Amino acid sequence: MWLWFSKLGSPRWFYELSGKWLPWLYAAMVVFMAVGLTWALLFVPADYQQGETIRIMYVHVPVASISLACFPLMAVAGTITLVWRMKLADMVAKCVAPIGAWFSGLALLSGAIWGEPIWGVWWTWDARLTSMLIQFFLFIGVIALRSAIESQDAAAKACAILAIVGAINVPIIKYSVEWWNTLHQPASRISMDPMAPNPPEIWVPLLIMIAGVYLFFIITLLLRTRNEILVRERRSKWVQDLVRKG
Amino acid sequence: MTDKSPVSVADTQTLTSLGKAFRSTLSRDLLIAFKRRNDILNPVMFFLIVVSLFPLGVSPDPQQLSVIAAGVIWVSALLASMLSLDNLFRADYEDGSLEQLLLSPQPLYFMVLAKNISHWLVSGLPVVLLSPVLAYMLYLPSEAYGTLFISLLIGTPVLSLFGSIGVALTVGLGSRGLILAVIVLPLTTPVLIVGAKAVADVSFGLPVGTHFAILGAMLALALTIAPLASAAALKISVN
Amino acid sequence: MTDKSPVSVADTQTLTSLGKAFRSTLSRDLLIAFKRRNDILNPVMFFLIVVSLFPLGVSPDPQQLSVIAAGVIWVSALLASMLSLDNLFRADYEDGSLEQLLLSPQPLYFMVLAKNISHWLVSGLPVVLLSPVLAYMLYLPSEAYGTLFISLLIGTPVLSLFGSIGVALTVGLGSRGLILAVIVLPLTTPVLIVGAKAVADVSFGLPVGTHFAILGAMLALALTIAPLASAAALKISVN
Amino acid sequence: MTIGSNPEALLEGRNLYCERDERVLFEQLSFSVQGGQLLQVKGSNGSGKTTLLRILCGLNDSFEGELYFQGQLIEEQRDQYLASLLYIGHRSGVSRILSPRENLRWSGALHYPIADADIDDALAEVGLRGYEDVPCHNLSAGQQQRVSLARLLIGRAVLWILDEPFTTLDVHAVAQLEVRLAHHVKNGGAVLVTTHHDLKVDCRHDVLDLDASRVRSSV
Amino acid sequence: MTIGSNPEALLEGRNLYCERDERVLFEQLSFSVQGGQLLQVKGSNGSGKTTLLRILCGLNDSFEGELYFQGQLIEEQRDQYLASLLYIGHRSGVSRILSPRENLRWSGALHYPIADADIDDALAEVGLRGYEDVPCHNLSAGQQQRVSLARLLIGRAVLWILDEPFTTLDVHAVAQLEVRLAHHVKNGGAVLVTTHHDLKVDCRHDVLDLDASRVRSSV
Ligand code: HEM
Ligand SMILES: Nc1ncnc2c1ncn2[C@@H]1O[C@H](COP(=O)(O)OP(=O)(O)OP(=O)(O)O)[C@@H](O)[C@H]1O
Ligand SMILES: Nc1ncnc2c1ncn2[C@@H]1O[C@H](COP(=O)(O)OP(=O)(O)OP(=O)(O)O)[C@@H](O)[C@H]1O
Ligand SMILES: [Mg+2]
Ligand SMILES: [Mg+2]
Repeated sequence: MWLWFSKLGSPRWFYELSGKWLPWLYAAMVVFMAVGLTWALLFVPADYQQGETIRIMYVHVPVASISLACFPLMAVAGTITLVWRMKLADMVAKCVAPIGAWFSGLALLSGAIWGEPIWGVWWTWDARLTSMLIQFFLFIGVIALRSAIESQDAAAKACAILAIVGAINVPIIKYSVEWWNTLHQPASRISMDPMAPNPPEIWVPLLIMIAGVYLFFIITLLLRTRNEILVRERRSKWVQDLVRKG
Repeated sequence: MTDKSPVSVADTQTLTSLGKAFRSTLSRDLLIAFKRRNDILNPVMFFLIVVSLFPLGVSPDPQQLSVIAAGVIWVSALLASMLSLDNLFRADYEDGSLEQLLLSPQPLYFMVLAKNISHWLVSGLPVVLLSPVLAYMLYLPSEAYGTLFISLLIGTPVLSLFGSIGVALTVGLGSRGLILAVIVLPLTTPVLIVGAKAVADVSFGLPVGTHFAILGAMLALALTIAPLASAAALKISVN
Repeated sequence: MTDKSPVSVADTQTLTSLGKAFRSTLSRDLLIAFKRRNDILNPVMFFLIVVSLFPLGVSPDPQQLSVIAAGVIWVSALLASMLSLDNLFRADYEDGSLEQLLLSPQPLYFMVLAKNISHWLVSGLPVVLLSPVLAYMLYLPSEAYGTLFISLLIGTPVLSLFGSIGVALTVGLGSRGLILAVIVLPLTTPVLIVGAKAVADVSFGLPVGTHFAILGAMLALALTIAPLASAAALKISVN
Repeated sequence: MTIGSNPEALLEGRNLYCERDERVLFEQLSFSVQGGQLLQVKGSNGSGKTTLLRILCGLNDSFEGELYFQGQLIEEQRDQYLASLLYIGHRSGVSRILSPRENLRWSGALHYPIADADIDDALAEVGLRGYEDVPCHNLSAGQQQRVSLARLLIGRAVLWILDEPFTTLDVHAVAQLEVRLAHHVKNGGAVLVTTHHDLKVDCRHDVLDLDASRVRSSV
Repeated sequence: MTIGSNPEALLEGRNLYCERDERVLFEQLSFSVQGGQLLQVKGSNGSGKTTLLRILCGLNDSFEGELYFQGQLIEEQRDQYLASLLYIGHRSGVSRILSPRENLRWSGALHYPIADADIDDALAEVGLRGYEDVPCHNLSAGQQQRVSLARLLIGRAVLWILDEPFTTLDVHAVAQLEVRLAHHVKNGGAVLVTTHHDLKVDCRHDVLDLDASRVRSSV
């Protein structure tokens, strides 16, 4: 177990292993995305209330749900960085932050695009939207801190601390924001929970899209991390061999 | 040259006791604040000025002001406490006192706590004390004064404590000012929400016990983790 | 050792021309800002965060928000531009570059102006560009967008220019952050009042030509006197 | 002087390795310093003296290798180690707002209880009589450095780690500090010091040359 | 050396008086320095060397007395004076975010147009080849000082005012700077310098001792 753990910590091992995985992941993603997108765009019946705009859901929901996973992931990676000083964990943490920010931004954007036809506004101070906005700010904070600190080592630890403190805070923020808004304007909100009353032909493609976007997320993360590994280990022998080979 | 007995490896028994070191750090920071005077005056002045910008920028109408009063006062208090934080470790970092603190054999948790307490006493407390005056100026319903005061009294230490993590993380950076706010403000939104909501609710005649309980819980959490996180962050920053 | 012809007393003909020195200072400051990156990102993020604190503190009700929107955006822009000012001369003061600037044979008015322009480009302009988005989020009536944008475009340089006087006066002080705000905010309230009023008036369908004229006059005034005052203040601060 | 393992040594570094910005500053660096010894760390600008001293204090942890205090790993007994250590770095640790007396009162009290009279004695000895209550930002560069050095007189640490303590001191103060260092060493203390000037101390004086990355004995 | 009025002198101070915090630093101080002369300002810590140099540059104006440049009051020809002056103080004037090259490009361009090749030459000469593009906060204390001193190589000023330029420099760099100073003086330049170390320059070298408040010739 311990051996496995420290082996996982080796960037080189990770680089090689992830290199083996990547083609499979690509293939799986292409399949899921193709099936999910065609189904969602062409075959899902238009909603009787929302019309064609229901199709935005197949982007919005996966993107939003992934962005929620990013902060905990970053905090876990940060904890590993602080406790075991594993370099790989920090590389992952570093790469998750911008992806998290992007996905939060995309969730906001796709939500806004969806909101315009449904609610008649691009933006409203609904609890969910607001907590997503704050989470977006938190990601920006981590990114700003990382880019402000010159020393890589110090940046790694500083961002780890911020990620952990932030992760403790994310549920508090979410809870407080929900509590704040539900009391203020309980009536005028449109339900965002269409899962329950909907038939399988709506949510099966959704599940497929979620899987597809998750794969996309994992691939992006792997690619970024592999790139980071090469940059940080550029002076090590195995990277130079790699470069020389082609 | 004062002659001394030959030196020997430290006898940890004779070290300064924790209580004494704590008081020494606390009183040193208070002394610095009093010598600078600005440290005490400025947060209050900033609070006062920002709050008075609203009648100018929004509208002097009592009706409208009374609606936004609680929110404006809380946001301004948040900003004032955030911006006064720059003084918390910066000067110590630049003149090397921070290194000395980190190299002292005293537990860092308590040293950071002492600095936090001193900072709150000179920058948070005056803001709390001034708040009723501003509440009056913004036509806050008078039933809400007590709640505003108490919520700020519990809430501002939380702001200081969370803020100090941010300062500790950024104290070594050349550029400053806004990055602190960008890191810390999102973290402190729950305090703002609960605090401002307590005041708003009490104006509507709703009970506010839960709000205070939540704020108290936040304070307890902040007291537990914030000094630890700040201490860890300081070690990184001097590296 | 590079061998040179014997030195002699300066021939002022061969000095760097004013235009070249101006561009050199401008591009140096922009380079520093780009290297730090945060200098550009943080004012905008701060602006965005502070504006979103108000719905949290006040109320998410569109009706109420639309009333305070103009005021909140203007106050937040004022704060963002004020707080980003700390970067204007501080680092230069601490590392001694400011002394070098004061000892250069170039006219100080233009050197300070170059620094001001660079500062506004990286911190004021992004805020102006983002303002329509925030106006939307706070439900500002859409007729008022244009006015908000133009009033900020004329107003924020005035804030930077006046602010730079305050920075120049306080750059030598140990404590920082809030004292700047306390000095400068009162100076800049006229800009806030006129700017916010322009936006409010246009929402009511009133004409706003005069407001723009006043803002323009303020900009002209600030361009004339602020760099001179800052230059004088800098000389005092390094003393 | 023994290189490598040495149970008698007060402070010992073994196989230290450090790189910054992809430049190796030192590798396989081993040294030790005992009570009754002054070790001068030498090297050209940028050779890594400051970095080494900060590593030894625990202010910098981006290095590889082991550090021992009295034969035990430092990380296992950090409190004990800190109680025996006095560090003065490039940054003087003197608050510019406080007066010399107030500065010493705090930095002294962090370690050992200390009487005000001792503080005044120490200040008088470093030539700051009459300046006890002047805020430090009104002192000249050398006077501020003297405030910082007064800590050598009030502390009870056995191990001193000093990074260029002679900068900005005038000739008289330099001589006085050299005497003080020798005095500490003769009383059984240990001193690790960097300086570019030609150190003249009347005690056991070894040199660790970072340009050569090995220890030579100069006395 | 003539004391008092001297139409030939490059820089001359007459009857200077300065007090700080109610302590008189110097009074009735007169001195002059000409092309081809190095004047070392000496004095114990806190005697007012830094204060004097800043007064001469115009960075400090709380003094009494007259200052002449080439026989004319400085305040009447400030631009001409500044164009002939190069000052390096306790604060190095090196931005920690910029690289050495970018720093020199700006501080050079404020005075005279300058080619990038000259900058690189200057940096190589102060031993910073390979560090041209490293941000200065990644340089050691002595390396930052070297960046600052590289300005001596690219500038064309005739009068150099240097406040403790030798701090944190290693032995080799100290010797190199001494050669550089002598070179400038022999080419007709003038140097005003403070330092606590034992300055060895091969040129006309006078001393202004602030402890004694009068000028003695040492060479
Ligand atoms: C800027 C605007 C919006 C943001 C930031 C946002 C954010 C989110 C978030 C965070 C989730 C949770 C994903 C998860 O739990 O896995 C979500 C789910 C969802 N959103 Fe949005 N949303 C926005 C606008 C909208 C709009 C306009 C609609 C359409 C009416 C909508 C419909 C949904 C649905 C149907 C779900 C899935 C339900 C669920 O998983 O509970 N969203 N959104
Ligand atoms: N900012 C200040 N305000 C008031 N007094 C000051 C200030 N700076 C220095 N002094 C006082 O002026 C005197 C001279 O200081 P100065 O810095 O000129 O000394 P110096 O000769 O350069 O000393 P050193 O060798 O230590 O650099 C000192 O006694 C000091 O107390
Ligand atoms: N903050 C930093 N980040 C990265 N590298 C640094 C940093 N500080 C110093 N360095 C590099 O580490 C090397 C050693 O620096 P250090 O300060 O230890 O040198 P030093 O021996 O103390 O030199 P000096 O005699 O100039 O004080 C230098 O080459 C420098 O470029
Ligand atoms: Mg050093
Ligand atoms: Mg001096």
